[in-house]
Amino acid sequence: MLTGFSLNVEPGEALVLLGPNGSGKTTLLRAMGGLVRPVAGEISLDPQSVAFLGHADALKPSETVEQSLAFWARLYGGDLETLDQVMTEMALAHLARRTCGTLSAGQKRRTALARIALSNRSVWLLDEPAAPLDARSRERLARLVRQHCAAGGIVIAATHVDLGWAGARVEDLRPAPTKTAAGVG
Amino acid sequence: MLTGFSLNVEPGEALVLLGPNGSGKTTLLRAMGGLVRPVAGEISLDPQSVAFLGHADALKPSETVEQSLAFWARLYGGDLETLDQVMTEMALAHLARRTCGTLSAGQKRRTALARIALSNRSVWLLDEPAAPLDARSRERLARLVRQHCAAGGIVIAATHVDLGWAGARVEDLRPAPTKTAAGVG
Amino acid sequence: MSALGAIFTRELRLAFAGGGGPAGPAAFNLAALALAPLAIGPDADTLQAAGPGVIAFAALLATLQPAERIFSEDASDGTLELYALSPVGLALSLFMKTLAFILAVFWTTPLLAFIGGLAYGMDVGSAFVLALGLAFAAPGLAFIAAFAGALAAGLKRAGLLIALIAAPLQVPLLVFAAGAGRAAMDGTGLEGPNLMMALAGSLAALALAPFGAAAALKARLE
Amino acid sequence: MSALGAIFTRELRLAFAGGGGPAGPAAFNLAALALAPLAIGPDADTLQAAGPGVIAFAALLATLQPAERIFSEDASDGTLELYALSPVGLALSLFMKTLAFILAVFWTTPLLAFIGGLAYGMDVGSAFVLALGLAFAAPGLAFIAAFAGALAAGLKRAGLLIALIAAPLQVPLLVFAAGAGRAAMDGTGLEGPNLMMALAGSLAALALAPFGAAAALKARLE
Amino acid sequence: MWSYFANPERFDRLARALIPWCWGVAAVLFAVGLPWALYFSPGDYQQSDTVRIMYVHVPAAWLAMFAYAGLGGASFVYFIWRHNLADLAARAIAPAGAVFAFICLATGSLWGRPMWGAWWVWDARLTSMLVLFLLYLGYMALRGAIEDEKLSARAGAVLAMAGLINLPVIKFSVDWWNTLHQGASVFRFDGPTIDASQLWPLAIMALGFTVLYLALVLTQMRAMMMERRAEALERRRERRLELEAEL
Ligand code: HEM
Ligand SMILES: Nc1ncnc2c1ncn2[C@@H]1O[C@H](COP(=O)(O)OP(=O)(O)OP(=O)(O)O)[C@@H](O)[C@H]1O
Ligand SMILES: Nc1ncnc2c1ncn2[C@@H]1O[C@H](COP(=O)(O)OP(=O)(O)OP(=O)(O)O)[C@@H](O)[C@H]1O
Ligand SMILES: [Mg+2]
Ligand SMILES: [Mg+2]
Repeated sequence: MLTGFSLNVEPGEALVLLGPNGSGKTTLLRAMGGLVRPVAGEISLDPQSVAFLGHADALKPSETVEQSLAFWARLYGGDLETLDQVMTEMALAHLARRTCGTLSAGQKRRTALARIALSNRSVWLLDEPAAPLDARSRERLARLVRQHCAAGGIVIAATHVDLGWAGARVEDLRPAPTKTAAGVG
Repeated sequence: MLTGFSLNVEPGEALVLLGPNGSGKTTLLRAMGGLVRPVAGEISLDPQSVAFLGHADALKPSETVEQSLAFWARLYGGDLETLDQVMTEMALAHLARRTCGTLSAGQKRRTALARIALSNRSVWLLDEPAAPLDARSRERLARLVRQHCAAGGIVIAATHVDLGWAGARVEDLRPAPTKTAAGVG
Repeated sequence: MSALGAIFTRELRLAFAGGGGPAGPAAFNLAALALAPLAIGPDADTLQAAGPGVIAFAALLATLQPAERIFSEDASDGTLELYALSPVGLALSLFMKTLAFILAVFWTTPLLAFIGGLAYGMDVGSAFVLALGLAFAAPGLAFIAAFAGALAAGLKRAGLLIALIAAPLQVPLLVFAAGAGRAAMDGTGLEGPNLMMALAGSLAALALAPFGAAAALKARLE
Repeated sequence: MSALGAIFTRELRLAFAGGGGPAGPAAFNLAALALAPLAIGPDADTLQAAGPGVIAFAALLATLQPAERIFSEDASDGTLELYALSPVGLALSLFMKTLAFILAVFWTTPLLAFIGGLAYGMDVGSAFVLALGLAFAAPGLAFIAAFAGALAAGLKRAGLLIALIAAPLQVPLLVFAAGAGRAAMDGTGLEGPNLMMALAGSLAALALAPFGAAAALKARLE
Repeated sequence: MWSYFANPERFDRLARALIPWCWGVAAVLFAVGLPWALYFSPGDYQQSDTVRIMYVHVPAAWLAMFAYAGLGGASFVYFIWRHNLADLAARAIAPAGAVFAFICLATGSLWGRPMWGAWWVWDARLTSMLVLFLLYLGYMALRGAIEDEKLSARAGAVLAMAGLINLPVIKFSVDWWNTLHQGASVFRFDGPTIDASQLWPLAIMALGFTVLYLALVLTQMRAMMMERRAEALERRRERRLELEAEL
């Protein structure tokens, strides 16, 4: 799929992966998280430092927003003290007691992003984080990413929409006929 | 959910629905297609003139792109003669014999849009048609919409991303405390 | 080809390509027939007496297994909306779909019943009557299962809901199909009425279930 | 609360809230118990002889029913990825999840076996032995079903695949549980060994199945 | 008439007035009926004191069937006219009916032990009651599985009506099943011709069960209405918070 590719990301950096449909962004992100084995090449990134957001939101219809966030924060060793603050930042405070099954597409995505923010992981891998978000929510996401990078974290996002992340590095994936080697450190 | 809303669309018009997450765009589109009953208010639109594209692509993993398009075109009374042409327009010609399960997110969306183009219906209701599309595919979609409107059709799309539809009317949904009445004709 | 024909052939193709045609339910049916004697024990008389019942029961269970998938996929991937907006309409589309599905998947049921009957110690004639009874009952059983599948489409634990909803409704067909086999085996001469009742029940299910299924799925769309 | 405890309580909550706890499988078990005699016929001797087997078989079928859902939802909604990347890891997460699920869902099995035993004409003592046998066997049956569920997660016709994969592995447990009940009923004095074997098989399944399940799901992720 | 009572306000007032009466009348009827049935009425010459189970068993059986008719009827009304109250009634009736079916099964099986020497016999009547119990369970499981309230109401209505069609069918088919097998040890109940000394307490108990059923259903309906109102308030709070967040 993806060939002739080498990537090196420094702490504090945000990286936006662009590329036409079918260029292998999803595949690359999953490989970086250790969720698929790369066909060729190698990836030097500890899966235990990764917070991953795929196309799906991983929300259970019967759980409330607050229950879901609290559970994952606890499992990933995140700081439960900041739960309320993160919910407010992602405009979820008024939905805290709603079950996830009744949320709209954008509300679900915001909840999934709040989970990432609460994960206490340094590398965020986000596949199309903003597709269903409205303008204000995208700003909220950008603020989150800015804070994370300022604290020395790494954010890698695949997207087709403008994320509006000032200062982010942009990498355009285009098929080229050589070997893959993606290293993140 | 959605209140104080009245809508009138003329043949040949393209309408873009904007609005923050949770403002009821999905609900409104489904109501216009007769797929949900509006809580209050009325909708004057014949479901038999509607082609609908929801969040999901309605593709079967085991079917090839061509089989799927041919089937729906036949069921909806579309013109099978134009099948190849539409596939070329949506850059699907090289994927015609791929099974839908192996497509990337954007490739799936393009297939679903080709189905709409082949449906022979005058009103297109599109929920987030472009979220996973790259820039070139968005242009292709815009061209498709332009042609449809030029032929007297109606297109109504809910979106958070810029569709780049020159000349489209834009309608912003915001909650207001009165009754719903949406009429499309 | 008409629109109905197109739906029929497409769903036939999907049932074979995506789901493997009759392989799954047939294998399940076979597994149930093979396990039951292990549970019931090796006593030949008990096995023979229980035979027609166990075989009809296994056939019923086999109809429940795929019921979950018939509509839940269409409900979650948006196909249902497309059928509902098509000129054919939801009820007829689903009728054709279910028909294609049942044809593709359940044509092995009478065959397995015949073989199973012999394996459980029935004579050839009674095994044949039992197979005939199941040939009559199977479409009805499958349609009722499909109705339950429509009600449960896309829900959690749909499989269990389906069993719970369909089982009470399938009781008469089960009773008559097994009854025909047992009547033939015991020589009570009542296999005729039993077969007739199985056929009648099946036809009634065939006539009513699609409307129920369409109503259930329409409710889901709204 | 530790991470493992958090997974356990969460999955317990999800099993009760989203799936209704034991209601579904219990109802399915009950339906199977009620339908089997309708198929087998009302002859009291046949019913009594077949009783322990039919009851154990119904319990086995009830464990197969929810197996499909245990992991397929987690596979499709992305939860599996999150568990895999968590500090606890996939295998342990799934072990806790399965344990919680089985506790929430299958505690009614021995109860139903006892009531079913009485309904099929067993005396109180034998019915109790049968219930004990199923109390021993049920966790093992459920773990094997969960393993099959992991292998089939997200596939088409997963329910059928599960039946085919799990059924052969469940046979020994089925035979011993039913055997204990039958031994008590027939007074052969062999209920002790049968119960011991059921317990041993269950423990073995409990020790092995989680690793198999994790391996299967890990393969799916990659 | 339907639309008259379909008004939630009016129904609420009516229910609030009726509920204490129902509970009160049921209590009085049981206070009279239970001692009469369980103590003062004569034992049967064949069945001695076990006959007293009848005073619970038979009303429970009647009400289980009556309640299913109510469930099907309410579902039909909801399905055609979409009156929310009809759905509320259906949801309230189901657990009550299931409980009565369960009482009938439990008492019947307790009775069967001394009378037939078996807890259970696969006889037509018993089996059809078991199937009815399963129908209730299926209905409740379906309602419980669907989160969306409207959806749950419609799917439930379809199922309840389907079960209604099947009710007589079950009866018939099971009769068939019985008469087909002469060899079977089919239980024949040539019960005692009911005498006035038994008929009176039975009638009082049946009436008591009926009023109890009404009380259960009305109370449950009111509870669900209040729950709904609480949810609406929660929604409004949410909206307010959201608007505040927007500002
Ligand atoms: C679990 C076991 C039993 C079940 C499920 C059951 C079920 C029923 C049902 C459904 C009815 C109402 C029939 C109708 O009104 O059409 C009924 C009535 C009755 N049952 Fe049972 N029954 C059971 C056991 C027994 C036993 C053991 C006895 C006594 C030996 C008994 C005696 C009666 C009597 C006297 C009636 C009233 C008949 C009448 O309407 O005249 N039942 N039972
Ligand atoms: N199982 C498969 N068999 C064959 N080709 C596959 C399979 N899975 C993915 N592909 C192909 O691999 C390529 C890369 O897919 P991927 O999903 O990574 O793209 P993407 O960059 O995420 O695209 P998009 O922007 O549309 O989401 C696509 O051309 C896709 O069709
Ligand atoms: N079953 C439900 N119960 C309660 N509220 C619901 C339910 N379904 C949707 N909603 C709410 O209705 C509102 C409108 O939802 P809708 O999906 O139409 O929004 P949308 O405009 O499409 O949003 P997005 O841009 O995020 O897709 C949201 O606030 C949502 O949370
Ligand atoms: Mg992608
Ligand atoms: Mg939406």
